[in-house]
Amino acid sequence: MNHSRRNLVLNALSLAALFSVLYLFKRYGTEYQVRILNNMGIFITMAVSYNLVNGVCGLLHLGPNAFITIGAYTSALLTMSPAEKQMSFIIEPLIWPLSVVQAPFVVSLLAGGVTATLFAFLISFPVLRVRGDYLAIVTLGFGEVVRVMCNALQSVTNGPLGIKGLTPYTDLWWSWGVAVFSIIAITKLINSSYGRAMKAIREDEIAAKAMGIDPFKHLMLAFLVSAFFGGIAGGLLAHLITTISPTLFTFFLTFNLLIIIVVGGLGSTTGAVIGAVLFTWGGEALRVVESPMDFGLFVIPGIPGMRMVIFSVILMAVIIFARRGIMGRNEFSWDALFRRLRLSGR
Amino acid sequence: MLEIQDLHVYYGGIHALKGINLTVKEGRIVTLIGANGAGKSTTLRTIAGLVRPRQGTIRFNGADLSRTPTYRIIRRGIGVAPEGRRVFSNLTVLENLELGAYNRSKAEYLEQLEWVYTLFPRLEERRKQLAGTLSGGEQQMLALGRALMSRPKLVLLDEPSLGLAPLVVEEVFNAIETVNRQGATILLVEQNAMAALNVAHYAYVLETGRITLEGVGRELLKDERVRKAYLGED
Amino acid sequence: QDTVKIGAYLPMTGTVASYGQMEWDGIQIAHEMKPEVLGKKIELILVDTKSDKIEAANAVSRLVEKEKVVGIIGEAISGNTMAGNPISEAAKVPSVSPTATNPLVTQGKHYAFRACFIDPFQGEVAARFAFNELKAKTAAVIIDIAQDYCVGLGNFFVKEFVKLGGEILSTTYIQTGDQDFSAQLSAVQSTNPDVIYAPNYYTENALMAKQARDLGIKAPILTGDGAQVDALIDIGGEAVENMYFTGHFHPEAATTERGKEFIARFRKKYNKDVDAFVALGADAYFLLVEAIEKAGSTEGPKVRDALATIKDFQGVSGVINMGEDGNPIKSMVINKVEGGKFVYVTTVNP
Amino acid sequence: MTLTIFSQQLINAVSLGSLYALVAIGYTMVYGILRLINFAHGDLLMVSSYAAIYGITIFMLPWYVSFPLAMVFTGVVGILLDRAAYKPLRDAPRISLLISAIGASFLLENLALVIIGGIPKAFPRPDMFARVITVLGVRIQVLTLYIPTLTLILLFGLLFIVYRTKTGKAMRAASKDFETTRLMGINLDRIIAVTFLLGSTLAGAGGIMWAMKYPQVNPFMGVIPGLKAFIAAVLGGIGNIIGAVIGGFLLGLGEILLVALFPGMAQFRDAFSFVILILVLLFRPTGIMGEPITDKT
Amino acid sequence: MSDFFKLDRLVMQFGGLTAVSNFSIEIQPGELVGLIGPNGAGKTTVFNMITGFYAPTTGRVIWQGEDITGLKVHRITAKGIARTFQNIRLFTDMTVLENVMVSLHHRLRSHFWEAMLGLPRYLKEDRRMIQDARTFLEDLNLVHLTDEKAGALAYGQQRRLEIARALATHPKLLLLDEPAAGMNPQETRELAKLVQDLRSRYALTIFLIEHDMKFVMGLCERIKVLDYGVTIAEGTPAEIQKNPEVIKAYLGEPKHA
Ligand SMILES: Nc1ncnc2c1ncn2[C@@H]1O[C@H](COP(=O)(O)OP(=O)(O)OP(=O)(O)O)[C@@H](O)[C@H]1O
Ligand SMILES: Nc1ncnc2c1ncn2[C@@H]1O[C@H](COP(=O)(O)OP(=O)(O)OP(=O)(O)O)[C@@H](O)[C@H]1O
Ligand SMILES: [Mg+2]
Ligand SMILES: [Mg+2]
Repeated sequence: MNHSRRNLVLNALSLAALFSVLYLFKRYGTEYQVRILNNMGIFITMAVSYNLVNGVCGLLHLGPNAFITIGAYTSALLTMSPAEKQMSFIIEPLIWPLSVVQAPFVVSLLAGGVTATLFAFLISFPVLRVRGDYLAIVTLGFGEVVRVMCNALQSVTNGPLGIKGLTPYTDLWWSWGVAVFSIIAITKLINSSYGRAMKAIREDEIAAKAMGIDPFKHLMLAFLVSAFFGGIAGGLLAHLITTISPTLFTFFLTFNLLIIIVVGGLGSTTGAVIGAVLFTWGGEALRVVESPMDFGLFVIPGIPGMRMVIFSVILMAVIIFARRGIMGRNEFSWDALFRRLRLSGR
Repeated sequence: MLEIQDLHVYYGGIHALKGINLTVKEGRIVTLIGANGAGKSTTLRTIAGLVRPRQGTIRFNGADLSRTPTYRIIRRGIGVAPEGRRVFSNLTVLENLELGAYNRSKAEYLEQLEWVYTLFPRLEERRKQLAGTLSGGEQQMLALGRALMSRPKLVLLDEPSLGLAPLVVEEVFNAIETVNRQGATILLVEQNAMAALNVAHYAYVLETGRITLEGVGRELLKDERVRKAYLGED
Repeated sequence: QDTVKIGAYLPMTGTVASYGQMEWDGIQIAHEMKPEVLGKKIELILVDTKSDKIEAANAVSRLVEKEKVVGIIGEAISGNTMAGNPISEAAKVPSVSPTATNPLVTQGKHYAFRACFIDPFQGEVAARFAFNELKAKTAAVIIDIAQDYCVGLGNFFVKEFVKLGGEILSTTYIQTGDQDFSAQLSAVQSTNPDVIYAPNYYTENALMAKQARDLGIKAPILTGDGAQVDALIDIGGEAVENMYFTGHFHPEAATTERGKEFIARFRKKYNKDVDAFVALGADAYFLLVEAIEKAGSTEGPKVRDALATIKDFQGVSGVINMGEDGNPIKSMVINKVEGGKFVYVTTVNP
Repeated sequence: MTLTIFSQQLINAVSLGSLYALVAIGYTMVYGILRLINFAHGDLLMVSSYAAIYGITIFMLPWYVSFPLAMVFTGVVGILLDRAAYKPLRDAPRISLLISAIGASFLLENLALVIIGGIPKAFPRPDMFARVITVLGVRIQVLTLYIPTLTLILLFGLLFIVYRTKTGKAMRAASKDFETTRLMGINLDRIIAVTFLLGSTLAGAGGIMWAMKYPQVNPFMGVIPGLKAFIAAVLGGIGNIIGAVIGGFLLGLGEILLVALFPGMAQFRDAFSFVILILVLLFRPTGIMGEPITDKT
Repeated sequence: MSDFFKLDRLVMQFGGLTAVSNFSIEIQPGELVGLIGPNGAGKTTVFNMITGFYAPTTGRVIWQGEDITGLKVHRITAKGIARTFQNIRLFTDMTVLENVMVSLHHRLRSHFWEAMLGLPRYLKEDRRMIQDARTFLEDLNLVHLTDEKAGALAYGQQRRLEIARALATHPKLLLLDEPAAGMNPQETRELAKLVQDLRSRYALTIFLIEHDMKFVMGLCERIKVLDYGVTIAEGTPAEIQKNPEVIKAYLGEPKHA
């Protein structure tokens, strides 16, 4: 009992520590550092929600980019002023209700999440009829369909010209606030009876059915929750970069998220967080390999593109070395930490 | 023929076999009995090279197997019917049997096939059916038949009677004796201690990774401890 | 400080890596030609964007905050430039994009400039050329729906062509990365247009021209500067003969001294002709350096003012006057392919 | 639409469909046996195309030498890929293998990007394949006749290997259960190496045909074919080689006919291939030729 | 005639193969009935039809007066029919306790958002679920393994866990598919006792498949024998043991060591 009390206090303390660090960065950090931290927060939200479907339910879902896209567009179209919209839509004007509405950022984020959820609901019927790689390709397909639609429906999305001039509402409080909230909410869900049902489906769907669990209902639940947070993350991303267009949301984004959660440890929320942090920070840190290196006596000229070569090699090495990712299916817990400390203390 | 000395096997941190010594003489049926989780399957898996021992040697006709890859071990003349049947569900019964004779010539294959069919007529009946749709018992027969297809010198059987109808259990044990009489040596892991001890020339009792008892099959049947622990008598 | 840092953020990897690589080639030659400004050495810093918006934003942020550059070149693609612009804008660092043609890129921005035409201008000129010079009364349009550049040119072409009294027989679409256009072309063929307007990048256009040839389509193909690349002739071979381009210059007869020197140096180093990406990459560099020189300072606002008022700038791609909103005003050259070479057809003044 | 135009479109469809089918059989072969979504398969097309180009331009080989050599080279690259990226993960979860495949794909693309550069190269298509013949007003490039023929030959060859030879049976056994396959005395690593050799050589053939039809080679040229092959393989039923061919043809047909019948809808072409796929899977959740899942309780 | 549980002329065909033909049976509340027959006779198939995994080609499943033929698997479970599997199907990467708790989930009343936000009603239910699950583990003598991963258990323990998990769905009818397979005689005897015990404690009706004749004959009140999908005998253990047809098809000549 007093363990759980202790854990509660520790959780609160670490949250306080996290937000103090964020405050320090916001106050004294460079825009570059803040930007990377923002990316981190947003990718954490995306990865943690994506992990719910892929890791916890065990579905190979390859279409999170669809939900992120929908969230981003919805949110962006809501926060822009009608005047700005009119200026941007130079080829075909924006259709009516969208052209005049404007909403506060919070509302737009929620709307982004809800729209993504609605879309997820609609596609869950065909998607959840199939399993395995069939599901993978169908979800990949939906991601592509959404991208194609964004190009084609110019009177809603401005097509490939994209939308620009969004107010940069996303700051550290937003990106990390949402990240922390999504981690807490999704962790609670995973650890609840609902989460157990999802894991049971992952382990053995036939047995799960026989134990009275409706796979469709629970997979749909995971799918929708994941879409909701994905949509919100999309809205945050849009208001961080301040411009969006369909090229932002290709399946490379999906691949990146998949890499994050698998390298972190598929099925582990902690792993998803670690993966997202490593990915967003590591991508920038690796830039050194492309800048010319001066060894005093001789200079190695930077080779553009080396970063991606090295990234691929590291990726393969990590996955070969740690087949189940960094965390496996384990989660961070204070109890485990203390056990570890006590053991090594002896 | 098979000689195991001081075998230690670990699964991660779990010490599954804690120094096993075991000998199988040519032409014998040797059985290995023990409670659930004692390490019987682990022993067979280690012989087949599916698990690597941390310590100890496994000699088969003089050669050390403990570092040899599985397929080479099999080619030396060992046939395995694994625990849980593990038939290739996407292949037909016949194709499963063919793979059992992977390293054999066509003629030898046909000859063995004939023989397996006489042992298990049900398999001939179902030869075109996908193995995945066989009933549990049929799959067990297939696994057994498949292990015999390579005309092995030593056959490793992991609970071959599991889930079989009484009549078939009898058939299986008869088949084991027949196979043995025709020259194959057999190492048999069984829960059905009664039947196993009845056919075995020699037996080992395994308890949590250690051999606690060994002796001639029928004699162990009379052993007090065995009767109590494995035959379920008061 | 003994150097002046100029940053470039370009797609050196990812789906549009070839644009970034071509521009970087141009920038490096330009740097060789003019390695100093205000008596200091110019240090070029390249940051890759992986053809991606998030990375583009990170890249500009890095250039501004970490490398402390005084001017920025990039990106090659409008969408990515729009992701980078707001950051340099906020930091008051002027930026010049070589090839971001989407009108939205500089719209409402103070520190954002470009070296290329904007889409409406090119589309309109193409329409006038098709109607007046090629005497086309009917046209078919094939647009790469995934590129803002192509959609922009296509739409403005259609508007102007119809205004002039021409008829658009069909508008059909392709997608970046598509390699098979036979269905679209067969559909176009059935309407038998006088001209095909296909304002797409060279990668798609080379294959399209080949397939059009194979299908027996004879109508001339008219396209934009994004197709005026050596590789187009390499790949398209005979099939691209008689393809018309709205472009910046023609390599055989550069209008400026700087252009002549640049072309010569480029040929010597790479043994091939200068194309639009290369030339515009170089011009973005020259424009920035010229502005710094003119401002006599590397302070952002001063350089910005100098850039905004550049007149009669002798660029590789022609003479540039900076117009409103950071968009250059320069004459357009119509080229065509003849005998496996780009040849000059005519000049259209703004 | 006149009959001539319609026939022309049909020819276009067959031409595209057979190319998809050609790429898909190599894809589905590795896919069916290792259950690995080999994202690097498309990139092997790129490898073989560059190899063929360099064979002709640098080593001055005639095409009939350069092309087979390029295919063999690609086969070897495939084996190396297996050794480096997949073999260490033999008993790892499938998803790790998938990530390794994505890593391998990124690596091949970016290596090509760094070494060769992103600017596309022209593929030296021999004239004999580029010829166009006209039949009743329908223009047919002779290549269009060669590709389906090659596809069918390779299809039957592959079917023979997989269903009639011992190696093929071992491959199919491996697709279900590595451990038990080893217990049959089968050298699993060799079987998998053979699988990769075959699959990659097929990718090599596909790459050369692709490059002859669309003679423009760049580091990312394999992405789209890889994706289409994936769709075709799933459409036909995972691991089913005949299914992959049917899937490939269906995909080509669908894409062309959509544009042919509704030219204004061409912008939805890519989405359309997925719509076909989703519709098929709605009625046949394991693809056209896929066996229903026989998972006994 | 009661409608507690009745199978009415069930037929199951796979392609050309008739795995089960015209299978009928009525079971009264509290009965313990055995189903035996040679391998491939169609026993598991009967279970699969009852629990909704297979939709019978023809015939009906009547449960507590209701026709439940063709309902979804989880619905049937919710109506009070639970089963174990012949090839153990545990959630191997979850703990023993979690395995059992999964079965309690279908009775959960709280919504997912209550769980997500950690609202009191859910927390209360969750605590109760843990307690419930523990009692089932106690009943099956598995408490000492509460936090082990199910996949790391020994075979016999896995079999018992399967039963615990099925019990936790709160069934009235329990279907056991070869519960004693893989157990040694000693363990089998204990299992028989356990089954008796559970039956009275939870007022269960039990229908079981088993090849271990000692187990079946000692436990069941009534036995049904299938061969090639056809019912060849039905009766008390004593009757069955003497039935020549059963001996021929299934038991073999009695032979005792
Ligand atoms: N893959 C594995 N990972 C971890 N532990 C394992 C693994 N396989 C077996 N064990 C453990 O090793 C011990 C011996 O297992 P083994 O399967 O050899 O037992 P057994 O005697 O064959 O039992 P049974 O009669 O149940 O088949 C057991 O405690 C088991 O939990
Ligand atoms: N999904 C299926 N497709 C085709 N045939 C099947 C399928 N399921 C079962 N069968 C066939 O139906 C027959 C009955 O199988 P079932 O599993 O019910 O046997 P069983 O009586 O349980 O045998 P055992 O005692 O060996 O478990 C078998 O011949 C089996 O091959
Ligand atoms: Mg065992
Ligand atoms: Mg059964």
